[in-house]
Amino acid sequence: MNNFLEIKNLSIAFPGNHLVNTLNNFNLKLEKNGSLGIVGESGSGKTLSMLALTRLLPKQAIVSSGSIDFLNHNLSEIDNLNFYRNFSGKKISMIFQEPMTALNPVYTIGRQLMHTYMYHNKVGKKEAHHKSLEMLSSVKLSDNLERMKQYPHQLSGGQRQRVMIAMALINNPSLLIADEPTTALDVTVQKEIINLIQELKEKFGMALIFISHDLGVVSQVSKNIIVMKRGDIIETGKTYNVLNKPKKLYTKTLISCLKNLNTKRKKNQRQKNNKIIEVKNLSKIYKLPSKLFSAKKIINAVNDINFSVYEGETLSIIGESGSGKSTVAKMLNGLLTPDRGEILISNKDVNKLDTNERAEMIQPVFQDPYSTLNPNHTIGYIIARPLILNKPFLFDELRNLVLKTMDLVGLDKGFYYRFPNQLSGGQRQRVAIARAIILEPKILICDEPTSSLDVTIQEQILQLLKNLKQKLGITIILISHDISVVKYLSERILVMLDGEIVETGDTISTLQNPKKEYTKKLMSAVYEI
Amino acid sequence: MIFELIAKRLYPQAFSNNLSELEPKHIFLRKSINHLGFKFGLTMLLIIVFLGIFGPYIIGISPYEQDLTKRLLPPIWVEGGNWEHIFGTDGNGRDYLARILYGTRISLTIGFGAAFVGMIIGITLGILAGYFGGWVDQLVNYLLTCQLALPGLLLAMTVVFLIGPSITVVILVIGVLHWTLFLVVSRSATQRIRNLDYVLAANAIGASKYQIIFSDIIPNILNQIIVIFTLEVGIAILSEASLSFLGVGIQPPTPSWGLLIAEGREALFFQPWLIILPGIALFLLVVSINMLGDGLRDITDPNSKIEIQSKVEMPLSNLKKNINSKKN
Amino acid sequence: MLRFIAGRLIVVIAVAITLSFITFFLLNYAIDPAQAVAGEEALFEEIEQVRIQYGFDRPILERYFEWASGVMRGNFGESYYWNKSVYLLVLERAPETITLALMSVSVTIIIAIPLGILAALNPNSIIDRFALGIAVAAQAVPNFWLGLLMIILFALTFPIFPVSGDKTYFHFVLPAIVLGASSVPPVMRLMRTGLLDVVDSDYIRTARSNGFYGWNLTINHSMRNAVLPVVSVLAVQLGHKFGGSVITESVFAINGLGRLALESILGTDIPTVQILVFIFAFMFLIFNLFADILNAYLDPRLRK
Amino acid sequence: MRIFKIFILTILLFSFSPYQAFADKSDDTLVIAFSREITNLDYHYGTKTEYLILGDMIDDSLFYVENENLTYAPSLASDFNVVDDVTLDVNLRQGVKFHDGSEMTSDDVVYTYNFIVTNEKNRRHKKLVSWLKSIEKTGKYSVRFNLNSPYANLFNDLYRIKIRKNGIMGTDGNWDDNAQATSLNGLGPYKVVSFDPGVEVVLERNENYFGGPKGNPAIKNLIIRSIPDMGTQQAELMSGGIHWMYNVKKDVGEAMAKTGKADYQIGPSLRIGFLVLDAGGYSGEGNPITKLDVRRAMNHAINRESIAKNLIGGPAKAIHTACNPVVFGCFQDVMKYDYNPEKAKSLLASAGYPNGFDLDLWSYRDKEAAQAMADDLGKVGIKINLRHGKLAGLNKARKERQIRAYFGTWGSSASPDTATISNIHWRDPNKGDRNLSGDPKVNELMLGAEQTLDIDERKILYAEGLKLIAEQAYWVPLWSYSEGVLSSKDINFKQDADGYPRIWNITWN
Repeated sequence: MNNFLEIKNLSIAFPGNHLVNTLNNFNLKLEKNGSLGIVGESGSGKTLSMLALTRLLPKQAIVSSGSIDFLNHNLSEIDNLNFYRNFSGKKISMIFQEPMTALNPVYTIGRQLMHTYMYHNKVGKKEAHHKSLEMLSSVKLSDNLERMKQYPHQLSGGQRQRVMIAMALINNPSLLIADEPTTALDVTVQKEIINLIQELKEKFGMALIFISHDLGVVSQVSKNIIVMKRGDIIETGKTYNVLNKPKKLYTKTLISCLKNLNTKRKKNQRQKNNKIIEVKNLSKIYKLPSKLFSAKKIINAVNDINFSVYEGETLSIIGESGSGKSTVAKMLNGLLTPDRGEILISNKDVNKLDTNERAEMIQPVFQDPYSTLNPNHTIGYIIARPLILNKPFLFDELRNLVLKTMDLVGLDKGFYYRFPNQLSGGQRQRVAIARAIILEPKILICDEPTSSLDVTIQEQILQLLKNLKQKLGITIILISHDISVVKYLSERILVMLDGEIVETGDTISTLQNPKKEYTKKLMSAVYEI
Repeated sequence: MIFELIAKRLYPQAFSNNLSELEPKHIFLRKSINHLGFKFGLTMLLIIVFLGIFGPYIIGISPYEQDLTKRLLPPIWVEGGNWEHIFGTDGNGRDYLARILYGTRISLTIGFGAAFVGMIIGITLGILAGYFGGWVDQLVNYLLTCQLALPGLLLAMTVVFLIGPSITVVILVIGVLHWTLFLVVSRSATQRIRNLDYVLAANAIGASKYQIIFSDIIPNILNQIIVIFTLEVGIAILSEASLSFLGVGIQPPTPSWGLLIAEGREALFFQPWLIILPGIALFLLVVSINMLGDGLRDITDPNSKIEIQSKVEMPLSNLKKNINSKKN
Repeated sequence: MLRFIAGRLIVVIAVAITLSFITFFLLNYAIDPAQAVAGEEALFEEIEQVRIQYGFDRPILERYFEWASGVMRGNFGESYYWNKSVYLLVLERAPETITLALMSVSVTIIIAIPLGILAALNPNSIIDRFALGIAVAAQAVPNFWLGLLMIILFALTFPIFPVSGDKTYFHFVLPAIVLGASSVPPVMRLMRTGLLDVVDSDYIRTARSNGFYGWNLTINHSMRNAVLPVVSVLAVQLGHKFGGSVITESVFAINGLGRLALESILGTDIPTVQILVFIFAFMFLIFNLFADILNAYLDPRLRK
Repeated sequence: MRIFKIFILTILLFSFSPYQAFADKSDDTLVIAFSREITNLDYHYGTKTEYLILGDMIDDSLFYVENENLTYAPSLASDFNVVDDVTLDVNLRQGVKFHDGSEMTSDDVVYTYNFIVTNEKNRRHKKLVSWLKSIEKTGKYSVRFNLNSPYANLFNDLYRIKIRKNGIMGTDGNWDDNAQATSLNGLGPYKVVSFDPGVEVVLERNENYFGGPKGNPAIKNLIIRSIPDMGTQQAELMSGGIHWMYNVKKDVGEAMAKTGKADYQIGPSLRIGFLVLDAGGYSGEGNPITKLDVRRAMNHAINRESIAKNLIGGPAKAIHTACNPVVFGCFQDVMKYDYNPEKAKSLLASAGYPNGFDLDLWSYRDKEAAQAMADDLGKVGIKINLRHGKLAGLNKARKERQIRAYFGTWGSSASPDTATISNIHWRDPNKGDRNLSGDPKVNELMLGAEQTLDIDERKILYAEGLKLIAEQAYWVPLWSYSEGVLSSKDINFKQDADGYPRIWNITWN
């Protein structure tokens, strides 16, 4: 009972799963002002344990065993009313992943902050207003009087997350739980938010539990670490010890995956191959339709860019969301028509290509494994469809070709008659790759092919892409915001910001010695172990 | 229970315990078995359809046979009723049970017919607008606004004036007035799907617009369309009843329920069964169709929270202390 | 903002014109206007005389433009059937319809909103089932049937309300319930699913993590978000109700626009029907626009 | 939130607003219901029976049809003198006052008739006085009518024209049609207190009424409400909201009487039902209806007695003539077709239709009877496709010559004379679309009877005409209707022989 926070043997189950616990014998100890990181892939139960602590578990969840001691209270003996009044928001605060949706869109920032303060402290509006302003400045927001009158949608993602932090800290909690607070933010903003959290932790003297899927980030923030997988704690201990002397296989794989991705590779010798793609003065403008109260908006998604891709190389286009990289990818694929400029693939304008001709030339792999496959088609049909459409007279050979390709991407034959919903994310992404390569195209455009996947799966998919490139000699254009993925796979990179190319060059040298301010910022935001 | 047994017999593989191995239709089956409203609606609808098809043959009385000396006989549960005419007779001495049973066919024909007409119009426009966007979308939107602003009943009356009433005309008129929901749903679904990666992928592998529409879009909006379809069947049945009630729908002596209610309206207080019986029939049919539709919506909604598992198999002893926070 | 409203108004007018054009054609083909004026006992020569005198022998397009320019100048024409200017006729009948519309929407609000809230706060409870039952039933009950049952029940068996008429507001209670009942299902469902979505939303999780619970959570943090779509649907429903309810008004002998429309159609009174279709369409469109503006006003995300 | 508060407040306000107490015997107020709307107080601008009833209460005319023997009696006229076939002198009652207190003189009568004749807009009434050549004032209380030609139904038309006060409708060339539409300065036994178009008319007894054939009403206040739904009317009657309603079907009336809440009277009506057959082949030459045997077969096929007795009830009877047997000139000794399906079948066979044929039968009222007839015709092989709809649809189809047979009814507007039905239905086919006989002789006989004042000559012409119609089976005369009235136990209402409700005769019980 001397601990600040101790969770013992916490197990949580959901009905309908034959009592398979989604969280199994979870234990945790945290001292006052301490810091703890919980790492795990999606479904590992890392968030669930904290939701149980803050009593935010989904309704159908059943806590089947366990006890929680916090500040010398046995929380299981405290009824909900008491808990809401005296603990949540007051002693324990939580910040969440999605700053876009975590603030109420119909109330001003000021109202939300003030309400939270007034609710736990019997104070007047004036004082609450004053306190809110103070909190906003402590999370380093400016123009705070104006800010108070603004609505969440008027702020950027980083600003919203700051407001969330201000709201969480407004009642001086002794424990802050941060659930993936930076995952949804741009790389450059991530760093700022993490620094802010660390700074405020010291300033307010509170304990911090930091939940993340990113081992790098967690190792940066917390002294202790818990590694979780499928509801079980795999390993726990001091961060340094766990990282350097992992005891369990899973932790080892996790670390090696990260390290693999980050291995410093030798500078590639550029083979002087032919230009396979030439992009000239490419521009794309989006016109957002005028809505009530707002006039038409014009966005220069891609602004007059030029670049070339050589046969057999892997080129990465890197940039944050909104930089125009996906627009470029879609235009390369002919899925969007450029407003100006042209794209030549093997000296032919991609928009003037016959669709079948184009299909045999260039194929895409998309980000989201859940929407990339038509849920009504079987895997076999999905992979065979490019052949059916482009080479209609294959008949018997068709099945063999499909099976061969499935084998190539590491899919079991048994999946032939399955439906997408029966597959895991990684398997779906393999199907998507199989569909893309079955026509043996010259170019593969991978738009964030791994960013929705867990780290271990991510590594496997990247490995697959690498192998395919070697076996088939395919040219790959990789779109990503993740420096480590880029480093792992590509020979050349192209940094984009606001629709323009900021920097381009050889991967290793560019990343090691970035010339432009923006590239530097990007690089500094990467956490390494 | 019966549902479960039949389903288990037909699709044993749907009851595998490994949930990740279920095909889409198996998931549908598992979910529907756990949806009480859906089962109830389906059962009731099947019974009503059965009665509509075979009922008139079972009782063996023609709904058109008149006997003016046996007018307005009360039903069996009212004093003076007899077994010869279980639901009594109407103002022309026709057997009311036979007329109500036969009316099922009229309601179903018109309900399904009109909803079908509406569906064809609605999804054609909806897919065109959703897929092509731009001026096509704007044109369709204009049509939609026109249709929504149209005082349907008045127009239906005028049109029936113009052409004269018959079952076909009523089906067409109701169908032409009820396509907006199909349009709105299929358009927004198409808009959503056309930007999904698998449509882009289909585009990239060389599928033509029409192949994409028929192979990628229509099968994936079908779930929502079926839901709307069932709800529209209910609406169409009620519209027919309203039109017939106002005297511009189905022609006598065809026994439409709306017409029966209209005919019994004057005797409301003294022969109340004349309006209550067809009213209940109408109510039951529409309720069963609506429950079926609501159930389908719940079952096919990917975000629905219906359990796939039949029962929560949780020994109570395992429930130690529940510190789960309950909302409020 | 102004540009948007102006744009929408242009659509409103265009749609209203299209519809009036369609109805003008339909009515003039469905009914011989000359015969309608001359009366059913008229001799052929009289009908022909009327045709020439009233100009019904001119091409239909010409007559449409004459009618439309009349309406534009505020001249709604003369009703043959009611022997009166259509303008006065509509003016006379509108108050009853407006009262009925307002009261029926009030009934919808009183029934649907609390029920929807209670159902959403207690999903799968008895009250949720009850609310769902009401929605399913209200959706399946034909209006005319409900009206007759209401009269039997609340005016005869338990003589609480008058049977028919539109003398006092009391007379409007039963018809308002009948008419309001038809919009209960959509409004209640919307309220319920809206609130359910809100309860499941991230920002409510934030509020709960800050210690808010119970009614405080519902009223101060959830209601406004959930009510937004309901308000615009209610505005649309109100627009619908202003179009008058042909059946309810007839059953309860309320002398509103709906009953006027029905009797004018039966009396083949083209000018009145024509104007009424125009007004109903216009009302619907204006209220839709109003709903959009209201929604934008209430929802800060749509504001500038 | 504010919006809800406002809504709830309005609701509360509404529910507390006073709710009108029922009018009844204690305040000498009678409430009656019409199912159709009164939109205009001026009888000259209305066509429905309801206007006729209202007109008799608030207006008066020179003559009036008496209920006892169905003859015309002077009302505002004190006496009259038929000078010759085309001249009529009328002396006016003296001291009769309009509701505003001014006295009625010959000026008012002359003005009224001149208004009717010259006003182009009111065709219906202009047509009613098409016989009128001129009217002249012959004294302060006497006028003379000069006729274009002898005209038989003269008194009926004089009854139809309500006397208006001199100048009240404007002057020639500047007639104001709406002058009396919403408030009326009449001569009748009741005066208008208030009028809400389409909703109700509130009347008060005219204490200065001159009596006349109508007599002075016993009840002081009278409210006429428009309630379109018959079910609603019944509910109002049972709950005491109204005292009197008419057009009540036999079944409803009898059932209501059984409850003891109201009295039901079912009496004769001048209304008859009939099928008009396209004997002239207007809808297509050589169609089955053009064959005499087919038409006769239809006459034999319909079981009129059964329908009249079972469906309509009361004094309703099968008829064999194209007019109501009780009215003037309705000659009864014509060829009669008994109910005989076998004969109908053999007639059809001999006409070349042994297996019958398909026929669209149009109708617009009395759905039950229409269905019963359709059933009867079906039994002999004529497969009926019933086109039951609104009158307007039927009118249009008839005008466009699409109709082979339709089920019509005619109420004669309370005028007991064959002329009222025949002058509409046997017009020259070039002038009207109801005469489908294709036989000029019918038109000649039936309308010729109106061109003379000689009663015997008229009778002969009608007899000839009706015989011809029956023999050629141009129509299927069906039955005379009956008029059902429900009256509250509080009042005393007696139904008259012509079925026309004379509201002003009602007394309290």
